Amino acid sequence: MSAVALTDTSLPMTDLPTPLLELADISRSFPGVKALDGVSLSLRPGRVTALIGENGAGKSTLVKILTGIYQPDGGEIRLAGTPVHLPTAEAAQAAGITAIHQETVLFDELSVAENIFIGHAPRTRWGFIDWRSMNSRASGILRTIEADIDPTIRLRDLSIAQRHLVAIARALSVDARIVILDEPTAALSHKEVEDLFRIIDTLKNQGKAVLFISHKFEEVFRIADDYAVFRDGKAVGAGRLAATTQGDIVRLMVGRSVDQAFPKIQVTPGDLVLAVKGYSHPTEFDDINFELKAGEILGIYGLVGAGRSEFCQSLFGITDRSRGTVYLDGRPKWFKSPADAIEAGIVYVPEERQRHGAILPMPIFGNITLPSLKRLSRWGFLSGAEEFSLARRYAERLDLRASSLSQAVGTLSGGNQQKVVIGKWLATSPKVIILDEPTKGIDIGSKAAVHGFMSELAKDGLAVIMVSSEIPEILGMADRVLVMREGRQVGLWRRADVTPESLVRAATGNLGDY
Amino acid sequence: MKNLLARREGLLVVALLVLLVLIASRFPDFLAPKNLAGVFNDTSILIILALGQSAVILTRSIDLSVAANLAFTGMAVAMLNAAYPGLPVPLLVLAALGIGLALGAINGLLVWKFDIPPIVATLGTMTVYRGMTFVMSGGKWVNAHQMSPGFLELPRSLIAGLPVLSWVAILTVGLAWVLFTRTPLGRAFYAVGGNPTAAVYTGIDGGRTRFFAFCLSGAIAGMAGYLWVSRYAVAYVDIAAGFELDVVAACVIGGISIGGGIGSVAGAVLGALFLGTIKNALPVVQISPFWQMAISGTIIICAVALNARAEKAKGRLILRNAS
Amino acid sequence: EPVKIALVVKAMGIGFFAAANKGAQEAAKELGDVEVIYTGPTDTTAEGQIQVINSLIAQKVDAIAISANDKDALVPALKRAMERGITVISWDSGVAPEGRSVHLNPSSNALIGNMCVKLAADNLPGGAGEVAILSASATATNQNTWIEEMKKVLPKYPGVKLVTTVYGDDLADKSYRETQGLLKTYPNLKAIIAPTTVGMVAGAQAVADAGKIGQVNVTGLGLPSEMAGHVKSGATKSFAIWNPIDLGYSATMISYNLVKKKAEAKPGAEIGIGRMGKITLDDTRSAAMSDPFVYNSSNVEEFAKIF
Amino acid sequence: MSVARQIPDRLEASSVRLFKSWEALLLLVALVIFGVNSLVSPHFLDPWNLSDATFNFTEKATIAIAMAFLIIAGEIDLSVAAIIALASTAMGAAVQMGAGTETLVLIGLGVGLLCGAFNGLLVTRFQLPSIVVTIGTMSLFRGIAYIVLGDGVYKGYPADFAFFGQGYAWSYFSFELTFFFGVALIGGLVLHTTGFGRQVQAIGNSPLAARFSGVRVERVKFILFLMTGLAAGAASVMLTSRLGSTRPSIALGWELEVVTMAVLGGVSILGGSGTILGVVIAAFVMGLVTFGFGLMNVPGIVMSIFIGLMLIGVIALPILARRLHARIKGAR
Ligand SMILES: Nc1ncnc2c1ncn2[C@@H]1O[C@H](COP(=O)(O)OP(=O)(O)OP(=O)(O)O)[C@@H](O)[C@H]1O
Ligand SMILES: Nc1ncnc2c1ncn2[C@@H]1O[C@H](COP(=O)(O)OP(=O)(O)OP(=O)(O)O)[C@@H](O)[C@H]1O
Ligand SMILES: [Mg+2]
Ligand SMILES: [Mg+2]
Repeated sequence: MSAVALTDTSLPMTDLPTPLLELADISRSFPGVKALDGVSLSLRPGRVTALIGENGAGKSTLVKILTGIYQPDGGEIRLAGTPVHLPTAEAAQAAGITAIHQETVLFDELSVAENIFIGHAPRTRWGFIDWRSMNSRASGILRTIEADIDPTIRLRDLSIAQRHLVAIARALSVDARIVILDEPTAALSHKEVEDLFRIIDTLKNQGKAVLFISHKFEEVFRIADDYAVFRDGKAVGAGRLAATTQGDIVRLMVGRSVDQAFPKIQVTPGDLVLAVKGYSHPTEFDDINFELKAGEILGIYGLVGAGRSEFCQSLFGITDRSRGTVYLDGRPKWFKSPADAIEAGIVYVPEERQRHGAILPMPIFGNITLPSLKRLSRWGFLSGAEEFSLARRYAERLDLRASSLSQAVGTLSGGNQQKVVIGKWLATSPKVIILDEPTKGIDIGSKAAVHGFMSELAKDGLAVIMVSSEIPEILGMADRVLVMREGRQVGLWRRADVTPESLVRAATGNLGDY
Repeated sequence: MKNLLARREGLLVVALLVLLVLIASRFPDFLAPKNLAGVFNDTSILIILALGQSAVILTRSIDLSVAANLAFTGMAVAMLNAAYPGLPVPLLVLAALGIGLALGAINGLLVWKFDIPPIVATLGTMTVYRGMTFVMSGGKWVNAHQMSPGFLELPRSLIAGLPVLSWVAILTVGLAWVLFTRTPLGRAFYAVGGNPTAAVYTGIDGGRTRFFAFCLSGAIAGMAGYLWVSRYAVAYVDIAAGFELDVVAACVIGGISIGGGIGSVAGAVLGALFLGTIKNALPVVQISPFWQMAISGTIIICAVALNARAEKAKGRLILRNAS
Repeated sequence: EPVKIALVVKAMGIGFFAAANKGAQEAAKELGDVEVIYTGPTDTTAEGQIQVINSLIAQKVDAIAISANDKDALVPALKRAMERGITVISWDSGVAPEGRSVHLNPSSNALIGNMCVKLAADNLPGGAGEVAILSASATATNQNTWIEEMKKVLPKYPGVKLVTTVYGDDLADKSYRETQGLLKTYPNLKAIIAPTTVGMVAGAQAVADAGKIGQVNVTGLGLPSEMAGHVKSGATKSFAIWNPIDLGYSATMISYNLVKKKAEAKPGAEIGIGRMGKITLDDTRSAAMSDPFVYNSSNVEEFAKIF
Repeated sequence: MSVARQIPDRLEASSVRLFKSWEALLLLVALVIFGVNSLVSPHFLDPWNLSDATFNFTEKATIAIAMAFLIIAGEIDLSVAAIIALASTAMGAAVQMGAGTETLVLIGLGVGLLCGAFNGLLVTRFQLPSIVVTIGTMSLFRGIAYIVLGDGVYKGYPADFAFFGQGYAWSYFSFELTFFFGVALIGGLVLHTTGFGRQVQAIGNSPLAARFSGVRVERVKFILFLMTGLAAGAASVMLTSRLGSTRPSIALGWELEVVTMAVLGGVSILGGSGTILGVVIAAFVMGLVTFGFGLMNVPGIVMSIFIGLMLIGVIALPILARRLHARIKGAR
């Protein structure tokens, strides 16, 4: 481990620098929810504060208040002791606050340089945008974060990881005193996370105050100095990380202790369900082969951008393949659309929950019954009672937290949205379920629930494919592991035969980078 | 050449050239510089309006009220001119800009402050503005002899061999280019249309940006109102009826994506020129008037299909060594 | 109870029809017990006129006098009006005989056709040259009839060489463009006949803008108030029109007489039209009001003040 | 907290939801207009007059029902009026060849279907934005009608063909009105109580997520374009029958009125939500307004000002009310 992760236990609390930014008694409500309920928080110069909390605890809402996107209903924000008012994103920027937001906030059609500078582009003497200096300054910033990206190309031509680098560059383009990172590592690979931590370290050494939001405890303990925990919109604890343990924080977060061991149940695999032979796509992936039995969990590991999602989506009928065959229960199948795949018994829990997984404005029951409508209707007509009873069955089985079955899915927290998506598929009684990064951006409590659930599904005889970028999750849940690199299958091992190191080596194709 | 064709604008230039060659094969004089200048002059108003409309479309909106705005403003300045022939023409041009701007601002406010979807808001104001034109004029025409000579002369007077009307179009193109590429507002049009949520996070107020786009489109429509009325030397309620669809079509042919965030000034101008050339050429090459409508429909469909192909994502190409 | 006569026009906001309304009001005043309802759709569509007709039927007007946007499409609606006891006549632009009792042509179609060609021929330098027709929409009944008539009389004018007919759809910009097209395609064009005001106005403007005043004469049918400027500029030497005031006046008179049963709508019948004298119905129960009147620089200013 | 609780189906009783709904607001507007009209004009309450008045909107409203589906699915069809023209031209041509009434109706509906299929193909197969595609086909379809018919006219429709646009199904109920009610009833049932309807709503809210949930998005959209084409074909049969003749300029500008009707009926132009009941009420509101103004001989263009204002007003009103409500609550 590098030196960054060492925390300074020698410093007593009183010796800490005075806070650069203080939040006092901040509240913010949305129709039906109190997202923030009188929270207080301090950020100190030269220190990284980790903000921890379950999905929907109000973390991102706080970020949006600090960056001028939302206005607080009450409370005070003090910058270096003086109260400030942040009515717009511009005002926040002017006050020296910058953020990498949880959602992508980039523009596909604009150039990289413009993505970095939009809103505060350098101007010429006449007030026009100075493209030349914008491009050169963008190159400069990209160089400092060792990103090899041409600032003049359009963003849509970049990979997901490169986009994240652009988002980071954007945050750095503002001369800020306070840097906020809202789940910045969710889509990054190990190496990129390391790079990011190096940057955070530099920021810290420059005396900036950093707010770091993550659901991943290893990261929090590695990079952060202080912590603050939110629960249901309230600040329930804060202090120095050196003086606490992971278990304490989890208890603060969820109000109880969570058994974090992966609840993998040993299952004797049943019959062969799925066989994939020489499955290829002209540009995205090539020659994927594996077999899967009922009750088995196949983990697919790889770096972000390795093409795992592309492969799974193709298997689900979203995109074409060019060669290869899929056998389901021994018979060759070819799915032209997800509807075909679902009919055959293959379902897919997508990685991008909000975009692909759930229809956010529609109610819970409508989402859950959507793939089962044919089964629910007589003469084409739906029965409301049956719809609700089906939805209720899965909502209860998954312990869904909602005020009613007619609540719009978009108003649920991330973990509960994921439960709706899984429930929707279980209602179709599938044979194979593909879960693409099922716990990405999900808090520790919900994560354990999803894992518990996956085990149960396997026990019930489903064949499970789980795509994950988290090694502990792969090692904790999968029976076998398939590793992909740059669209190709580099290996397929039993769990007993792999170690974290061997997985990383296979995924990166290089030795000793971990 | 390959590079040229890869860009939408390049494709359009080629299409325009092919079109000109086709026309010339039946009517060689069409390519005479004087005639081409005439076609450009004729298309000027469409070009101007297409530029205003593209600002709006870039922000993922649409302004269906431009033609009604044009009619109202045109009628208003014509009536002013008829009633007070002494008013200096520049003042009337300013008035046209101002009235157009005000009508555009109403659209903008409806969209900004009331969150009414642009297509609905401008569908509503389209009928309202046109109706107001009727109410204001009482259904009466303003005719050539009621207009002052200065009022009628301005767009036709020649500067360096080109009529002022053409110069206005050229100037508008230049200003629009500077606005779209060199100013924060112009870039905000792209940002708001490209990704509205992201725009909010970068400190761009989507509503206000749309408002300005509508103001721009309105002011331009107002100016076009004056130009139209003085060009054709008559003002009545129905002028330019249905022209809004031509304007939108010009933008679409020019590759301004109806989904917002994509497009260029050059594209809008070329789209307008393409449409304008066809409208001008059809009577000249003596295609039966009954064929004109079907031909322009086919061209719009083809243009959309071509643009969509150009826009299609290339895929991610994870397999680096696959071509 | 005054007699309610609805004067239904092609569309509101057209100077010609506003003038006709003036005449109708004049007739109403003269008759005393008449209420004239001046109405019409927003744009020149048959569907719009049917909507208007429906509301007139509902109001139980006594007579409908209509200038039709479509000769045939209005027939069912007007038939229904007649079934409900409403007197229906058409004027200016006619309705097929089964949809009305009487049709009042502003002038005889033959006379109008002849007049249009004559106006062009009279001003042809040397009495010979190319002539084109700029019509309104291709579906306008009266336009097409007149164009037919023009073609019939052509042999009488050997100097007139008709080259083409184009359609400006009664839109200023389209008519302007079509005129430009004509000027380009036929460099030797000497005259343009536009039997519609919008066409003539836009055509004259296009000729003026092309710098061809004196070379190409734009003539046809139009209102003095709308044409005065172009006569002054010289783009139009002369043009013709019947008096729309008289037309509205006569239509009202005919309707009144039919409602009051002072006249009968059958072939050969005579109907009095007040100060305009009387008309005689032909086999299709139509009649012509009067000859078109020619306007030129000597009289246009004076009439421009009236209509 | 961890005790399993029963999640209720809904929070608000259906009566409360109904009361707060858009349809309630519209119905109120319709009643007010009805009341004002009957006060202002003595001719308004005559049943025959009211029956006549429905001819002003039934054809458009029939299309508006189908259009509502399309808009809810996030698409639009601006070519409907042109489809009417083309279908009518085809029927006219068939009459010249001596076709009988049944054949004519089949041809009208068939051409509508074909046009709808053409739109649907362009939109779903080639992934083109429907608003532009149908601006194009709007010119194309009507253009073909002009090519075929030019300045001519088709007439001489068989006598019994007149029934569709001029006949009465039962007492005051014209065939057109009855047909419209039938279409609305079926449309309402399909949209609100069938799986297909649910899929349409899902597509409108998020086409991507709907596809990932196993909805055959392209197929559903294609069917909707077919339906809209078919409705336009039916409207063409009725309008042609009512006019008894065909010219290429028939039904000019109707597309915007049809869209206005749907939007006024509470169909979200952004897709995802809307009800058939709303569209039906909106059709009556527009019909009553035009008829009422017509009785007072208000020029049509002034009516259109009113409709335009109503369109903006009815959409802005709930937003204004919500703001006002929030302000009052904030002040307390
Ligand atoms: N614009 C909004 N409208 C309505 N409710 C909202 C809105 N934004 C947030 N909420 C609600 O406020 C609460 C807090 O949300 P927030 O996004 O701050 O959570 P979070 O802590 O960032 O969660 P996560 O870890 O999933 O990112 C949630 O219940 C959320 O549903
Ligand atoms: N450059 C890009 N342009 C467009 N979409 C992208 C791009 N990169 C990733 N995506 C999409 O974002 C999603 C997640 O991206 P990611 O890179 O994680 O996917 P992947 O490479 O297919 O699979 P994985 O990361 O799971 O191995 C995928 O659905 C992918 O289609
Ligand atoms: Mg968050
Ligand atoms: Mg992925």
